[in-house]
Amino acid sequence: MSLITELVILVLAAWVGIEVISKVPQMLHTPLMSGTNAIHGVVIVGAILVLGAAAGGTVETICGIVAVAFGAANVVGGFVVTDRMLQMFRRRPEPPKENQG
Amino acid sequence: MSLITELVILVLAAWVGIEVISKVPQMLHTPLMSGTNAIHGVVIVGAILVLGAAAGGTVETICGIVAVAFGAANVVGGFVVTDRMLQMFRRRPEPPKENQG
Amino acid sequence: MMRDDLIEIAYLVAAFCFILGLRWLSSPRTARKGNLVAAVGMLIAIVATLVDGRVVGYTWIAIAAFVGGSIGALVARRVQMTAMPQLVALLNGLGGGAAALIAVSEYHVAGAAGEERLGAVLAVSVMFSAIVGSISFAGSLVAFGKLQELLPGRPITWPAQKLLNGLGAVVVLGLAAYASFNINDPLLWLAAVLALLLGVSAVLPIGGADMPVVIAFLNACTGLAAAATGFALGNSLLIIAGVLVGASGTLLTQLMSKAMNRSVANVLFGAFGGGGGSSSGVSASGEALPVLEISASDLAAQLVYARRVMIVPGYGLAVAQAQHPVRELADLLIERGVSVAFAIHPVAGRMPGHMNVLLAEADVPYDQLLEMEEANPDFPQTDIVLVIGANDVVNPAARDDENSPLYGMPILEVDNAENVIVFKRSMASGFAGVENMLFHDPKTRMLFGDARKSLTQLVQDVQAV
Amino acid sequence: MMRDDLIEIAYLVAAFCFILGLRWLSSPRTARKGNLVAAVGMLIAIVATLVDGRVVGYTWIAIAAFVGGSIGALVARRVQMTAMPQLVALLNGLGGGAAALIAVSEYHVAGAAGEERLGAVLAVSVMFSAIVGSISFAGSLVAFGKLQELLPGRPITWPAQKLLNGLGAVVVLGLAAYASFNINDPLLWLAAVLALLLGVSAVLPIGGADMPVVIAFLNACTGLAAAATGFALGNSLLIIAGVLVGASGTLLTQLMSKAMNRSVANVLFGAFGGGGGSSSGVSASGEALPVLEISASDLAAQLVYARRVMIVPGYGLAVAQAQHPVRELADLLIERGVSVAFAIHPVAGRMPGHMNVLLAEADVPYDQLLEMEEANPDFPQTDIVLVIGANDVVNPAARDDENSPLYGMPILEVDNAENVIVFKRSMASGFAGVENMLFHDPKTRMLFGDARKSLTQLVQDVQAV
Ligand SMILES: NC(=O)c1ccc[n+]([C@@H]2O[C@H](COP(=O)([O-])OP(=O)(O)OC[C@H]3O[C@@H](n4cnc5c(N)ncnc54)[C@H](OP(=O)(O)O)[C@@H]3O)[C@@H](O)[C@H]2O)c1
Ligand SMILES: NC(=O)c1ccc[n+]([C@@H]2O[C@H](COP(=O)([O-])OP(=O)(O)OC[C@H]3O[C@@H](n4cnc5c(N)ncnc54)[C@H](OP(=O)(O)O)[C@@H]3O)[C@@H](O)[C@H]2O)c1
Repeated sequence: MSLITELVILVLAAWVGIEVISKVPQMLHTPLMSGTNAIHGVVIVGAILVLGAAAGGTVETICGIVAVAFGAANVVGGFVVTDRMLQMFRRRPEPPKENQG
Repeated sequence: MSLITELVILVLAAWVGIEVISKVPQMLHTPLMSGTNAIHGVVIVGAILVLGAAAGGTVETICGIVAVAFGAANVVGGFVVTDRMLQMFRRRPEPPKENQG
Repeated sequence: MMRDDLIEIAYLVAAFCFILGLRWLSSPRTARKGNLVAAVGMLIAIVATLVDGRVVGYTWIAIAAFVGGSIGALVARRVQMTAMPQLVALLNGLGGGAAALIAVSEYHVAGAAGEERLGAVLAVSVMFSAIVGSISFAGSLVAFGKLQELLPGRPITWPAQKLLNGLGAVVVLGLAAYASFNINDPLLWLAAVLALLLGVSAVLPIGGADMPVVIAFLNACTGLAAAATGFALGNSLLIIAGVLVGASGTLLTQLMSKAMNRSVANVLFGAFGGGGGSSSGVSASGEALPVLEISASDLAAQLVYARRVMIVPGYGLAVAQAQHPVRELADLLIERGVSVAFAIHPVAGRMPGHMNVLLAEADVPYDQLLEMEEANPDFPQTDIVLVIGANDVVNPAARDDENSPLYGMPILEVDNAENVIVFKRSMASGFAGVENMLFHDPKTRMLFGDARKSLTQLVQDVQAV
Repeated sequence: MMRDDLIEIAYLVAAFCFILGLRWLSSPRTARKGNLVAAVGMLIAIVATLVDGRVVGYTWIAIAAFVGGSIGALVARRVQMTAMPQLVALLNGLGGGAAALIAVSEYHVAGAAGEERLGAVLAVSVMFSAIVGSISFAGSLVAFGKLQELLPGRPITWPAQKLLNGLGAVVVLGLAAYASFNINDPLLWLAAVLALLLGVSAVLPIGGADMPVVIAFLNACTGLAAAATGFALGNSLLIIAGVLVGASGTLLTQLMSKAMNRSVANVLFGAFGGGGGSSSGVSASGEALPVLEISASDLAAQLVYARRVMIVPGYGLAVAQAQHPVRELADLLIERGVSVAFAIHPVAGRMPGHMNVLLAEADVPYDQLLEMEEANPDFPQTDIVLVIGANDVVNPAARDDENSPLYGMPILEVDNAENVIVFKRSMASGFAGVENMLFHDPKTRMLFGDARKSLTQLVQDVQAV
């Protein structure tokens, strides 16, 4: 993949990101933050490549172990806590009783 | 560029397209149609490559000439007519005289 | 190497310009700038391609581009705003044709290079863009012909039509598959010619007033054909631009079908409706229902004493080219202190947003135009609604009559207003061929005659009051 | 070849899942499903990476992932909703650290392979992700410390701070540039350690209540570091995911700064404000202004006879963990026929949308929550506003006093209501350290004390009425 192709992907992804994220309502900004937090845990993919390919080198092994652990904590923690928050968001159970209009 | 990279670009571009175009108000749907029309005239790029590289082959030369002409008409016509339409869209000149509220 | 990188960067910038241009179309304030940005992007892309190392001869390019560009510019400057659907159809066809021609010559080049079969990606993309491009070319030209009234607007049908079209499609696909494995120019030409015929025979059975949907659909097709060309040439700009157009065409096709309360399949394969607004006229029931008329001078007197007037323009206003007199009427009434607004139904006119362009041409400021959702709550407070050349979009059967083909289509609920005046030439039905009970409503008065003539008369009468 | 293609396709699917997941976050109805889709995307990406031919040893991966994942899950399940900012800071730091470590080992691998200098793309991406990742790691940990009150919340400053930080940044950049041309592990380690120090010394001078902005900013940084890792590894999934996070962090940073009426630069470099709501308290003017109090029992009597009550929760409510009693109060009042709604300011609480999470935790249905724009027109028809642990977001100086540092910040205009009751512990000022004239307004009554205690008392009193 050439650098410029990577830049094309970067620009398109940034645009999609801005459009999609500007649609998230204020109400959900905390889950948005923890959710995107989980998504950047995708560096675990890089960490796995580093650690898995480490041909015994100490530097790569140590860096890789820590990076995989960090990444895993980031991913799991992020998605779990976001889910915990989102499951609490509920509509009013019964049809509206006109208590706010 | 590998096929899968091209697919990545395709998916991202489609997503951007849907997000961006669903923001265009009904009022501007005719210019939207003529404007996107002009944009698909970008095939002229392919047409130029075909015609410019034609090493004398009759098929490529004829196809290329017609394709470039078609593409050019598509591009120029599309952008010009869209501009003509859009320049007509104006707000009320003076501050509102309460004639519609 | 260095040059190729710069070209790639130019393509990236061009893609960015296209997206930004479309993004700026989201408001009439920035829309013109958006179109300009997209045009600049196109210029960048073309210049970048011209300096590509593979391009060696410039003479033919210059001649072809000059001829094509001039014709495009000329037509675009001359065309009437009411003829916009035709023009869009024409331009769309050209793009589809160009995509198909590129595919044909890519195929030829592969054959000339001594290859016996195409690789999988090349095969799919070349065949897609050859076939879909050809269909789009031929279909768009037929749509152009219908809208320009070179061809009859009514659905042209013949026996076993769908079966024949289906067979044709199978043959084309089979040919394309075979041609991918056995490179041989005449095979692909045959497939392309058959695809052209298929385009013609797919669009002929569709009624004239459905052409806008067909055009939006073919617009999406051309976009996807351009994207396929991008796959064939390994060019990311063509992929991005093509897909953007594909998305736009798809969304517009869906939107129009939804506003007409029909499925996309029903529009494209339904052989529905007449030549657009001038058909049938036979009352479904046959009963003689009361019809009350009003004269222009009586209406003029009523109008100047009204507090709030709403104008509902429709297809007939566009046909009659009555946008200028209607604007004059609105100005006159506003001068006299009447509150005037326009209510625009999403499928009023001949293509989506067309009514807005026509009114903008007549200098109606766009903040005087209400969309359906804004206008409907206003009708109960409206004294007089002027329904000018609109019919289906105000037909209460869409709301009340479960058996009507219009049932479920959202309408402008003009019958909630105090008085309704309908401008049309006869009691003929609209595009959907359905009787309109609004015309027999006790609060409705008909003002028969060509909309342009009636409005010109009305303007004079208002001035005289 | 075949396997690599499948892996690439899996990455594409994962990227699609991430985008779709974020898209579904646009409504609370689909948000949970969206988070799940994103998580599935992550799983797909991880599995695809595990089957990558370059991955040979699994033992360490399994151990590290198990340990990290368990800790992550444990913390995420245990954490209090009020501690969400800390958790997000911590997780963010981990991501940044991982990105930096990957960069460091990529650099080492290049050196071990005998290369003397990095190619341009690799140099920029490795250095970017090493430095930015390190800054994000250290900065996030400091933010965590401040929020968890392991570190003092007030701005920690020292002489020539900005100068020293600036110098540090120059040194780090210089080292990174040099290290790109002369591969030598200790050089990069030095640069990374300096970047860690820079992260610490950049965040220490920022006040505790500004930490959410810092976290959003560092979130964007981690995202971009991940994207840089993607460039280094030639992995499009990392680029896409990283950029998505970068976009989100950037938008949230801007949004918060705007809601606080300050520039992003002012927040990040301003050393502004106190430890978050518990500072100063000295009246700017020094005059003794009138303050009227109310008792819980009097308020209870008033509340049950009110027609419409609006509750404005703020930072203090979150600190006092008073979300459950406030919900109980609302339910009791609704039972008695009072109309109750919550008005949520965009920066109420400790991070954007935090108030909504806290109220959702206490089972307040989200359709009872009004955003600022919806709530403001309602205050004139409101009998009683309960301002609970909120201060700056209801300070009328933002609207009236051009000299106030808050001037121009959009506020909840509670002073338009009939009666205002303010729940707080003292006359201390809020985060911005500005006196609030609302507390001296003749229509305002103060209910002093910890919000949780006051509300529990109030609930009892309402039950007793
Ligand atoms: N806009 C789009 O995107 C789009 C796309 C596809 C289909 N359509 C369809 O087109 C229709 C549009 O609805 P509509 O209410 O605007 O139009 P309509 O229902 O087709 O009715 C138009 C009316 O205008 C009258 N008319 C025609 N020429 C006239 C003239 N010169 N002066 C005065 N009146 C004239 C006709 O009656 P007389 O013959 O009695 O004068 C006719 O009843 C809908 O059925 C819609 O589904 C629209
Ligand atoms: N949400 C965000 O994203 C975000 C991000 C960054 C900065 N900020 C800033 O944070 C501030 C938020 O405004 P705000 O009105 O919510 O809060 P605020 O202005 O900081 O005021 C909070 C008030 O709560 C009171 N309080 C504290 N603990 C309490 C307790 N246990 N019981 C009762 N009251 C208590 C405090 O007064 P006492 O000490 O007298 O009790 C204080 O006046 C704004 O200035 C905003 O710019 C918010």
